[in-house]
Amino acid sequence: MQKITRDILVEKAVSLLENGTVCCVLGWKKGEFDYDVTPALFESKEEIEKDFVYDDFCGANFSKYLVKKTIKAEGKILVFLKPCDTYSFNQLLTEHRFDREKVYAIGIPCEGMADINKIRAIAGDGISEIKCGEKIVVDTIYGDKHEIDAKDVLLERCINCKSKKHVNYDELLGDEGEVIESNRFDEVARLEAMTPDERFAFWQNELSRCIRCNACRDVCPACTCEKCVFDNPKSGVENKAPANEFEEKMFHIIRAFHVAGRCTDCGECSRVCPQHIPLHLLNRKFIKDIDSFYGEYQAGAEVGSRAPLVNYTTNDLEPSEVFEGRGE
Amino acid sequence: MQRIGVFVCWCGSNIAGTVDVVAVAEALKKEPGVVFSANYQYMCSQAGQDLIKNAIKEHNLTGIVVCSCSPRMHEATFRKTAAAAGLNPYMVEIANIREQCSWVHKEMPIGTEKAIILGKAAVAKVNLNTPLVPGESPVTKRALVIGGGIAGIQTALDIADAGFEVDIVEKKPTIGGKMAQLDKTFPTLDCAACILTPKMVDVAQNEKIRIFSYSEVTDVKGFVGNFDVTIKKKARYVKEELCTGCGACTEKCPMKKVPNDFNLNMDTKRAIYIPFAQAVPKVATIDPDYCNMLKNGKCGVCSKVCAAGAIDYTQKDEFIEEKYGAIVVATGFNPISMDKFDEFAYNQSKDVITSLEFERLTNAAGPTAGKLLRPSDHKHPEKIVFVQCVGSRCDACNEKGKEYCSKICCMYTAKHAMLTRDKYPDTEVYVFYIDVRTPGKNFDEFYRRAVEEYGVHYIKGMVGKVVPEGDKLIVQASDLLDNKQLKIEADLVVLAAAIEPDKSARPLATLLTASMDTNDFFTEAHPKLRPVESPTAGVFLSGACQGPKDIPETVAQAGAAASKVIGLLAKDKLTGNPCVAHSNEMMCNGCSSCERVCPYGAITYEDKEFRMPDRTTLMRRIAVVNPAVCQGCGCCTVACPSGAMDLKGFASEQIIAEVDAICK
Amino acid sequence: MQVKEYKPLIVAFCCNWCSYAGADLAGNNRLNYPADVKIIRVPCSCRVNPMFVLRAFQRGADGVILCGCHPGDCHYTSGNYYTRRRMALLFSMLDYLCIERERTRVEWVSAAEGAKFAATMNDFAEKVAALGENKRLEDLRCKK
Amino acid sequence: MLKCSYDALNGIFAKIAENAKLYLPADKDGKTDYTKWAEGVEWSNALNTARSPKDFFFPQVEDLMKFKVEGKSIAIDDIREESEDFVVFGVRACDVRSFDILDRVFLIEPYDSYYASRREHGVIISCACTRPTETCFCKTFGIDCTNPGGDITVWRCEDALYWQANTEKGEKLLGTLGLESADESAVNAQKEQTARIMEKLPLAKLTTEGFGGGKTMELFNKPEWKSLSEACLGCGTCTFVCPTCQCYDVKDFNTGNEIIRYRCWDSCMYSDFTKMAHGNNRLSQVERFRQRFMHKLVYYPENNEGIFGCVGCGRCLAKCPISMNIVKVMKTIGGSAE
Repeated sequence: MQKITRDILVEKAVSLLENGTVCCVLGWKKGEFDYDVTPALFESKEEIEKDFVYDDFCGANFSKYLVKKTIKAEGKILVFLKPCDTYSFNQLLTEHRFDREKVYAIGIPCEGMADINKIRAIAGDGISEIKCGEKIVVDTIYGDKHEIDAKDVLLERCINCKSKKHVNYDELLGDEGEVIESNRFDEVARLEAMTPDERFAFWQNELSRCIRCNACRDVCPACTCEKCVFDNPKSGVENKAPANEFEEKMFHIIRAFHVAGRCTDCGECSRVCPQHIPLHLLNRKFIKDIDSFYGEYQAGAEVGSRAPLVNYTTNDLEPSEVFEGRGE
Repeated sequence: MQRIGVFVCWCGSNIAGTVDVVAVAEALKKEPGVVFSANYQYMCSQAGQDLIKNAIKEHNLTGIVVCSCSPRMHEATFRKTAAAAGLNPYMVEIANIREQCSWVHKEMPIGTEKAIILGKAAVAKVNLNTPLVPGESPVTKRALVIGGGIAGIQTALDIADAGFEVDIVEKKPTIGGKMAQLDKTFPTLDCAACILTPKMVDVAQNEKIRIFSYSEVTDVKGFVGNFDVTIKKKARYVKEELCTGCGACTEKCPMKKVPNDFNLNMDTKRAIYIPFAQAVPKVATIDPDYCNMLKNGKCGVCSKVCAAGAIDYTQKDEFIEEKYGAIVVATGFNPISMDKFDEFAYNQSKDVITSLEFERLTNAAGPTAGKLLRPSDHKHPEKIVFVQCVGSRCDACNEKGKEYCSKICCMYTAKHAMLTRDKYPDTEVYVFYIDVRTPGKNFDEFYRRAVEEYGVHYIKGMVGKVVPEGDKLIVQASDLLDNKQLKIEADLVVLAAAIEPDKSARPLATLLTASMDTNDFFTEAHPKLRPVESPTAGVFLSGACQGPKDIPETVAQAGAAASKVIGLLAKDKLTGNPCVAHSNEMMCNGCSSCERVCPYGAITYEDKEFRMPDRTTLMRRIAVVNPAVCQGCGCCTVACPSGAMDLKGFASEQIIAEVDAICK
Repeated sequence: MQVKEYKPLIVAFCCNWCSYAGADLAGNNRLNYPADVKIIRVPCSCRVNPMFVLRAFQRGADGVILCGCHPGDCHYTSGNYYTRRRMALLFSMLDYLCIERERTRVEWVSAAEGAKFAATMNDFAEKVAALGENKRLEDLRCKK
Repeated sequence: MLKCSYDALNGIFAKIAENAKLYLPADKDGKTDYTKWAEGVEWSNALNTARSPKDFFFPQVEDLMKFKVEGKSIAIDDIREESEDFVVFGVRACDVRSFDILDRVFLIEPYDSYYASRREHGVIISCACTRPTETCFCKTFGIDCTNPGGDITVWRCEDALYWQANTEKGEKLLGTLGLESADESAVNAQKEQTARIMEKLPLAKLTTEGFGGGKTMELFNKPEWKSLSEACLGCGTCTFVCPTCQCYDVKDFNTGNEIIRYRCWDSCMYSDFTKMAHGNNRLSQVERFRQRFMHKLVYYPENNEGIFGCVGCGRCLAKCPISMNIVKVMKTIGGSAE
């Protein structure tokens, strides 16, 4: 359950909208069911009061929307940012992707978001109602009722939450949290410890499911290119479908490389992948390597910080030393 | 579609010995775009080049591939050949089938196969080549010289002499620099003032030269040919244009106890002062740290005595923005501080002095009016010990001094010793040295005269300690040649302090994006072949800011730097290397990744309005590469995630085409 | 059918100022290395995009090596420092996806190191040959 | 009507697999997808697969031909694979309808011989639904999930699996399996039970009212398109999981030695969809978004006797990264709001 209620956010949004501080509000909109929340741009008090939600299904990170929405907006946009969203927000500012002056950012606390796939695995088909309270209570049309501990159905990124701290905001609602010592690299380490054949099989299996729908890229706050290399016939890597294993790998290697040092590990790619490919394990591999090769670096922690791939020291690790002490 | 000609060179038997050149030419004929193919014994010969020229004309070739030696050898040759036949020189690609094929592979079939593949890669690349035209940028025909010592003066005079405008920025109230403080100059012993001050006057009178004295450079923007420089004119509280330099104020100022830095604080001056009689500009300056009027508003004497009405207590620092085509750094040197050298008792005894202080003591315009008197009791010293290499040639681990040789000390010490003995034959002079280094015209002769004609005691060995005892200085030293310890009761000890770059050089280097070595000397573009240029285009080096130098060397380098500047300013336009980065503004995100990796600061950003396909307009931040500054490394092309940044001549598509051709 | 002897295909990206000159020097001194090594000249090692490396593997290369000036000697002052970071991360990622780590290498070769260039290429070609054909990052469409 | 026991099923699968490749839904890593049957592959109980079975007839990537260019001559190599016979087992009613929708696109002039060949060689064995889920709305489009069609239909009843052939192709295959005959009572009971569940589905009342041929002018300029598409990322998830999306791009891949001409799925949600020399047809995401839904709900029925281009499988409801979908569009734009 989220500590901050929908009503507080609605009240805030309405007052800022009515006093003219902002011209519109980026928020989560009620869906058809209790879990299919959609990001939406609210422009009136009525819309907000009717459809605004904030519950355990508000995973969407709004930072990226600011790139396009701030250009069009007449005034400031109110955006609600969970702690992890603020890192993406900062990274986009570092890259000059939107005008900070056109945003009114409210930091809101987050207790972790629920993964509907995990709920479905427990509750089965025909979910008719989900109540997010102390427990997540799920009813189905088949008459089943499940009381689920929210901790058991968290999104992967929330299980490994790296920070409850907001690194950028104009106003903070609720209490400020701390940066957390997470175990987010454990899974990467587990893969690293596999034999090459096991690991090869693992990735082969995962990446073979890719349908190149580009959801990972299109949701990624680090992927804001005007023209993506994968859409550009002149880039040499453009393709609309993964024709074979090579193209599956290439897409994900290049994508991870392009966001390396800029990826804040917000986890949106894995959250939206329709094929449930653990894409965060590619991004985290780069983050883990960067931390161990060049010192810890959290993209988005500070506006204007120099990303590791546009930086160097004269005594950096040599590529030949990457595998030293990492036996086969 | 290109019309490509392939020219396979035999290089006598160098290539033809292990590569079947006929087979290569035949195989490449089948490649897409190739309409002509030939082989010849020596493509680089006149006949070979004529063959290429004729083929270009006859077959309307749009690009050529020469399969020959390394492009490092003859790329320029064949580009000229192409240009002579009316083909853009950048439509030429070389397949290196000699150094990287025929010379490293022994068997004909292997060499031939590889040569064909290398040829195919070059053909694949040429297919994607586009004619390149070097970018042009205008040149502002004015130079800036930073530093008004002999280096800066000479550079400015030489540039002005060629008809170009020059500005000198000097942080002190007068130009002249270190040379103005010297007495005589080695090895000819002419008086420094006699040869320097006429040059200073020349500078003042030259219509092409402006002097910004008591001024500093605070900002530098732009690039070769087009620098925008901000100069801070510090408030001197005297209107330069009104001051006649009569000196009335400097005589009447009641504040008499201002340390006189021109005389290395061995005497005092007034709070309003003119550093020395021949100062240029000869204008008074008020030292705000001592002036009562400026400190607490009480006094105003100078203003009252100034007939010209030049005094202005309200003057403020003034910032001037100027454009320059070239910048010469001539920031010079200083002796290092002796604070860390306690063993020589520099801070304990007034009679332990540095060589530059000695210069002032022997200078007729100095604190003692040229009489050699001890600073402590103004007595004539009867025994003088000179110590060489104080802080020079130290171990790398020695934090006190410098590793390098300061170069000028051996000669000026010989000069000091000789002049002392000449003027005061009753004075005993000892010189302690590690080595005496005298490589220079008439240098060794000069040193030998000091020893042989003037009876200076040269002792190989280092002084261990100087202990003040009563009015004497006990110098403990070792004589390495006689292998004995010495104890000399001296009246005066003169330390040949190492020299180091002026402290203002480091921040200036940052402003100029010019590189420096670990000792803060500016680095040259090439230590042997481009010794007066900095790696930053348009920035030149003159004098001791680049390394220790004596006056003749400094003047020589000043002239060399001037000639480089003149060469630059003589051009109306600069043409650059056309193989530079270029950003496709339609794809650029303005994310700054490219800018951050650019070593030359060639990338800037601008907000540009775009007309979108749906007929709306959109303001977007985009990267702009300055082709005059870009050196074409291509680092930005990889930093750019969208691929908006590409490198002309080495475009991603071209490199990928080469990869494909090699792998197929 | 005659079994063709396996020959690895190696793409070497060499920077114009040091390594390409080093390769030329190897030629001047007639130092042998396998003809399987094909050199592509780039202005600086920092011009090499990871996409080029993958492209080479896609098109059938069995090994890819980047050669540049020694750190600190870059003609463009800092290009190879960026190369060093980019390739360290890329190679680590390729290893993570189980592309054999001996198939990729970065080596600093100066213009004076003709012998080092030849020795590096001999060694690299030998190691790649020992691995056999690149099966883990191949595009079957590009195989003959 | 025929039936078999669940114990016998493995043997029956083996028999089918003797003459044709058999694909059926199987679970792997918590996900269900069509898998080539082999000994040990278990038929999944899941309602439906993540990827739709349209891949069998219209694969995401399909090589069309190869050609070599030398000088001015082009040598074309027909690389069409001689399609093998295959059987897709366990297809749900919604997906069965999708083949009908695809047929109406690919089997009219210009006739798509690649698709046709695969259709000819494929036998579809459908499976009636018993546990529809909240995202199901096949009924909206007149699909009876208890009577899914295809060449053969199976009903998964408690006591046995019931089989019925619907086409000649189906009869032929079913005849080779040696199943015992059965009465229809168990199947009928199941149908009734499922029908009752269908009534309870949250989307049971969703209708196509307000949509269909002839509604173009009425719907095209509705202002709601803007807010509906506001958060659309422009990714291709909905189109790629959709069993009826049939757009493709034809591309050439130069291997260095030859050129492979192939086609692959494309998405009308992409900004470079059907981009031509003059630029893009649809310049903004609103237009692209509108196109997809107008196509399914207006243009397609206009050209196909009122048959809608959506089958209500619910995949896009489950997979859209921002949870925008056809149901939300229908409720906002059409007349079927509760």
